[in-house]
Amino acid sequence: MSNALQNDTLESDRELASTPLVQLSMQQAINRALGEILEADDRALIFGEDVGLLGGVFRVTDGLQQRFGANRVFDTPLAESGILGTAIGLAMAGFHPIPEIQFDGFAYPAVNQIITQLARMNYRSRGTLPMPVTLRVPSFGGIRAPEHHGESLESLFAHVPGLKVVSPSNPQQAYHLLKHAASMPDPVIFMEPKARYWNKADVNLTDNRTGGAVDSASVEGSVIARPGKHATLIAWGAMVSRCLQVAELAAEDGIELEVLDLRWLKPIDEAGLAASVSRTRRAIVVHEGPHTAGLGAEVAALVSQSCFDSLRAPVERVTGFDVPYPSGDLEDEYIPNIDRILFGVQRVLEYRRG
Amino acid sequence: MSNALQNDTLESDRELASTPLVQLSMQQAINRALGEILEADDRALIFGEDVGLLGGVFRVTDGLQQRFGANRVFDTPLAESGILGTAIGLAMAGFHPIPEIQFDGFAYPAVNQIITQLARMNYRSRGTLPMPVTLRVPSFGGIRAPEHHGESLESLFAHVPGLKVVSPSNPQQAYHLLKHAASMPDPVIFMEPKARYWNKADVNLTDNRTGGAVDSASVEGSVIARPGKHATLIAWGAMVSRCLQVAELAAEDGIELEVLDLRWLKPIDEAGLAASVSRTRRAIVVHEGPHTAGLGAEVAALVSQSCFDSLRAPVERVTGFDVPYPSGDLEDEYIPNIDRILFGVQRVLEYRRG
Amino acid sequence: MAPRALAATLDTLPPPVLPLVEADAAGPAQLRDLYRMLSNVRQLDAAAVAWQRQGLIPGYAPMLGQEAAQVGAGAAVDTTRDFVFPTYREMGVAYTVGVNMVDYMSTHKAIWHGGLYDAVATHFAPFQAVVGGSVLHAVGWAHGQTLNAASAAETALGVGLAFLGDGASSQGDVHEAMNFAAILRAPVVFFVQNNGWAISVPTEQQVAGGSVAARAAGYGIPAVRVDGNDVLAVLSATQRAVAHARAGLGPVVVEAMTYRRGPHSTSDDPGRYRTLDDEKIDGGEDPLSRFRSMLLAGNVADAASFAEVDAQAQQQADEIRDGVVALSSRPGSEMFDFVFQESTPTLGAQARQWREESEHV
Amino acid sequence: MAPRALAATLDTLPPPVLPLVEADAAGPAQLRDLYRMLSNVRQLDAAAVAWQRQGLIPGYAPMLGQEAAQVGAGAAVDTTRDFVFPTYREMGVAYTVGVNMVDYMSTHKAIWHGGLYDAVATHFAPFQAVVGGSVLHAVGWAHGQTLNAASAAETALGVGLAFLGDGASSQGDVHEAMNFAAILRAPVVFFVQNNGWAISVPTEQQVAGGSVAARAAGYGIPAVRVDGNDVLAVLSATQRAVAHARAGLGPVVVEAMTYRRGPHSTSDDPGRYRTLDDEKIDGGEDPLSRFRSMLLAGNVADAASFAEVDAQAQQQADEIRDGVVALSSRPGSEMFDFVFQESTPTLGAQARQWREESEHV
Ligand SMILES: Cc1ncc(C[n+]2csc(CCOP(=O)(O)OP(=O)(O)O)c2C)c(N)n1
Ligand SMILES: Cc1ncc(C[n+]2csc(CCOP(=O)(O)OP(=O)(O)O)c2C)c(N)n1
Ligand SMILES: [Mg+2]
Ligand SMILES: [Mg+2]
Repeated sequence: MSNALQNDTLESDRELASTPLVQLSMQQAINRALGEILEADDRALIFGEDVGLLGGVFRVTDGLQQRFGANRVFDTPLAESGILGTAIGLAMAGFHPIPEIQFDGFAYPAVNQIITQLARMNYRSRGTLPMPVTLRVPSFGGIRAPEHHGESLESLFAHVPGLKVVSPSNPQQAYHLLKHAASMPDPVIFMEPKARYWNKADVNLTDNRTGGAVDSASVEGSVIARPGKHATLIAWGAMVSRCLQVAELAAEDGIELEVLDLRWLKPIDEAGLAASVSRTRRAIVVHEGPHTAGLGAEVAALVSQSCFDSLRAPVERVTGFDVPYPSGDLEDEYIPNIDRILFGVQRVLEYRRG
Repeated sequence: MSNALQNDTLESDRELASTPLVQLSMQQAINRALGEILEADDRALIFGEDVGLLGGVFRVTDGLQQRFGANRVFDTPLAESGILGTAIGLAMAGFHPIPEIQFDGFAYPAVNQIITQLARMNYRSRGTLPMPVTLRVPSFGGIRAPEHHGESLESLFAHVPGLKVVSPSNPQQAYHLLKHAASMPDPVIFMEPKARYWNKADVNLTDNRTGGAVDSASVEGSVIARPGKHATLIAWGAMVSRCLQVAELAAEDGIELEVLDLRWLKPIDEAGLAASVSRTRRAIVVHEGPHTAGLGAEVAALVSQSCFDSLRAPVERVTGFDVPYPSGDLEDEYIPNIDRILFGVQRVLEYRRG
Repeated sequence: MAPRALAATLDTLPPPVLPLVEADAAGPAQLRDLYRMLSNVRQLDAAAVAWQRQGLIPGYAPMLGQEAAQVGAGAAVDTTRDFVFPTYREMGVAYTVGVNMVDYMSTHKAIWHGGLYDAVATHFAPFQAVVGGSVLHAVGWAHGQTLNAASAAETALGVGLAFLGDGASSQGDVHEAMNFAAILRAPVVFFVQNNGWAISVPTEQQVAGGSVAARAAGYGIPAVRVDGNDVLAVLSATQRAVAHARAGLGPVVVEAMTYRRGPHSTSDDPGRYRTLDDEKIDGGEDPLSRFRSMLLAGNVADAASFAEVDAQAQQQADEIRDGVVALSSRPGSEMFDFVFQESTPTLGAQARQWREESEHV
Repeated sequence: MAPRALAATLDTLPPPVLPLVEADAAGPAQLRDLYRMLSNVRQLDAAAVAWQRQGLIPGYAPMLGQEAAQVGAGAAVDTTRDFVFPTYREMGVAYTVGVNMVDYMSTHKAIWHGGLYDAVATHFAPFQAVVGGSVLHAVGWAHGQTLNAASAAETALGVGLAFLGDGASSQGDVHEAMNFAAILRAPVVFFVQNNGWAISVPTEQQVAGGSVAARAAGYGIPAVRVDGNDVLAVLSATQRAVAHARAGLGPVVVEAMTYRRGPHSTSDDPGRYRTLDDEKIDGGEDPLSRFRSMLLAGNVADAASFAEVDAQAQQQADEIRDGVVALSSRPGSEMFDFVFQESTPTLGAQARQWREESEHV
């Protein structure tokens, strides 16, 4: 579970002659992964609001109903609890549901089914009714959308026993993490950073480190998105690329920031976190969700515990504020921006015991 | 907001001749507070499942419908989202709803109304539609009840911008905190530790420190339930009395544990936490809810930050496990028990930098 | 007021396309068998209440008065292909479809929330404490049968039976379930036991319009409202509903009008919200005596045979009691074992810590 | 297929106890006024779509085709005592009840989620993005009017008007709302705009049974299903519904059959799920031309007067545009100011940190 070097953006990968690289946006990478999942597993089903003919409001399921038919890919009535409850029943009948919730903020009506049913059915039934449900949730903010279209639910989900939670930060990860999640026998909440849907990057459709099959390091635990030594920026989803920008800027001043892409928000790669921060001895966790009881608190608590002796400054949390996600016009004030992250970096670097 | 010495259990209070002390269980104290609230504020309404003639499954609303009539205290159909949505509308009409959710685990169907509506209406309306709603939720485990009757939702609620969250640990606090919460112009989730409903203690119906009116220290921030100097046990709800037991035991070995009753889970009394732990230099946070992303993470992160220089050991978290709340038979294995808390204390006391 | 069971009936279920395999008119053997089940369920229910008073189990939700509704419904289930989604009060259905009753009772002994019985083998989903919580599961499961049949080119579908109460009908999930089921044409039977009460709240303050069955029309779903204290009427209505769903004609709502003659649960005190007189009038004649009278009138059974069956039922309840007494706690390690199919490092570490601190190993 | 608006009507609303104050047959002045509102709303809607294309606002949800439904409903509201609970597509209702349209449009300019208008003063609740999210609020608010009236011994109640779409009717909350309203006998009108679509999903795949109004009977609620493209029919149905609720007779469902002639929102592409031919047939005659023909036939207005009204509407839309252009961002500090009525130390500290780091003060 310890972190591997993230490989999709490194120049060296392109040199491996045998690796089939394609340029894909995250939206395309997920669409491609879904197609392959449906192809390989005839118990896999996709459903939700507008996922059929329309292909989803983000076109992530584009073309799949046409390709696999309306029995495999279907629109449901507009009711999120209904979508999840139906998914649970289908899983009980031996199917592998891959439902979509149209936007993060509309997962709330399904919270009862997710927490009291989806997350507990395996437990309640003593393992006889597994819930191989992959719940796709376009997540987080940054697209100037209406209210409730930019929520961060990771801390809510990560707290729920029985759920696993993952969020990819780029097309390569989206493709492999989704295929991995869909192969898991447990419920996985797959949080897609919608602000990154349209950013393209190379995707290695097999896995370049093993020259063929995907190895576990590429789909489990965290990854080091950029190595560094003065402090570790810990992030997930869309905040990873922002942290990479910050690291780039800091490097101009000779500060080498490590960027750790947490990826799995439950279970958290505690060993990977500890390994990085015990090297850099300083950490800043960055997320979009509100501060109090955000997942940053868990990360900070874990790091403060495991790196107690090596930490040279309190773990900084640069997060959304404890305010409702604001309208598009104030979005940039709310989501951690480069300045605010740099202030956080500065605080950990300049910290002196009093 | 800094913590005051908790006064209700101290012998000295009994001596104040003028203070009207009555022995009440927490259930009685809340019932009494509700009666006084309805008496004083004719916009206050109580409603929920079985709160009328039955007086609630815990008899917390016992006699109130008989006393105030079925317009003020009424049963609703069995639908938690309906209860919350109706409460919001009543608040928009100028009422002060005090709805009850029958058990913690049945708050989940209302989560959408709580998060997307109750917590945001004041914000969305730019302060023109305040939400003075006091939501009573019998909370936490310990009563050997069926599934979903022993959940800890504080971390979910505390993460939601726009909500305030409080949990009393004894009858005195229940009485005063509820009256205070009901007087607040913002939504407050009032988490009643159901395992403590039947424990009696003296309640000072006015407030003993000011010889009359309730002062803010008695209803705001945290309180020191027991002073000590070797480490601080931080808890809320039913875990406070358990921590007091632990402190009692530890005292026999000459270890003086401070017990901090957090009370307000949002906003958290950061100053009070810092004041205590910077004195004791060691902290253990204890809660029933699951470990990962539990409120203990927030407390640990806050303490690790504010007491970075003074802390002599990583903050320990003694919590429920990351498993669904188990059946009554395994309850004692799940809820932090005296042994597990003592192990946590031992770890912080014996910690040596490596 | 008249007994609830006599409430106006409603029947919008079209006649079967194919004649029902199960004969509508049950033969003497089947009638006696129904009585045997009613008697067993009655005894076991009374026994469980007693166990609670004796401290053997911490709580129980009696189904006194609902025996005809539950046995009638359960007897219409084909457990080789149908699947039952119960609430917390379906002891009688569990018994009728053959769930191991010691394993069933384990949930009331607070040993395991979902019960120790094998839900998959018995086609009886785990004990469900969330009101309305499993109704949507029945819809999803049933839609799965449609999909299975489509790929296997079958015509007879497995049917999901969702059990719910009058109180549950108020939950949004139940509405979503009925709408989804009708849109998907899923083979589901929504079996509502309208027993007059949701804890202390009477149906009149719960179900606007007065009938859950009457709501079905709004979804284009056929419905049958039936005297829930008449075991044969319930059996026949459920058989018809199952046959309709099985034939691929979509969902059906069955509302069995019955009465919760006992408290909501062993910790409830009905005296706070209803009088004994109300109970007598609303409850009407006891469903078991009604059935006994019928069998006597039809010369299918006599007093002696009832006594024999009742005695056997008593004995069976005693045996189940022995089993429940013998049930031991599950090891704490199972808290961790069943969270996931594939555990996680974090959970593994917590399990280790639990072992060290609580089991001292 | 025939235009949706011609779908079979349903009317179970009993005749009024007292004659309606508002005359059913509108006089010429009122008819011309209705046309003026229809025209203004039409122009403003088209303008808002254009603003989005021009980059002035990031998005908009057009109500093209729903003008008659919205103006008709809005004209039945007494804003001195009723309260409107809109969705995100009720621009026409907002206009009709007198909401400041620049402030209304601010939400589409992404300036403030709920809109900058004063919801309390205008009796028009904040813009609501959660489908079905505010329907229960209308019930609670309406029940508050009942309680107020009880203590003031009044008989005419303020009425809550809950707006919802065909898609919203699938949400559990809407069911809970109808049941609560009927049980509480709350003065609510559930005004459903059945516009044929929920984004890409047609009503046939959404509303089992085909009609939201038809569901009302299941709750014992009277309902009217009305041609939503006939502004007078909508006005009259809503007036009758409001009068019923106002008289303390409980909730009413009005289902206005109309058609979403445009995309779901400015980011939608209806070409993916419906053809232009479908649109033509299902949409039927444009509600504005229908009303124009009627006025012409009745000699209430002539082509010249329409042209004049339309030109004024165009001018008003331009003025609103100027206002929208002039709307400036709200200061970031308001993020913190409106979370609570009484702020907290934590939030205060965050606001300070934000000021230091983002405003550099
Ligand atoms: C979602 C939810 N809310 C509340 C409860 C508490 N509760 C348990 S049973 C019950 C009444 C249920 O009534 P009904 O559906 O009529 O079933 P019955 O008990 O009559 O069999 C209530 C309120 C619950 N278990 N789940
Ligand atoms: C709870 C919720 N789920 C999903 C969405 C996304 N969404 C916005 S509008 C819409 C369709 C609504 O259809 P309908 O209720 O018919 O109203 P219309 O758009 O036709 O006016 C959807 C799915 C949402 N806003 N809220
Ligand atoms: Mg009932
Ligand atoms: Mg619509």
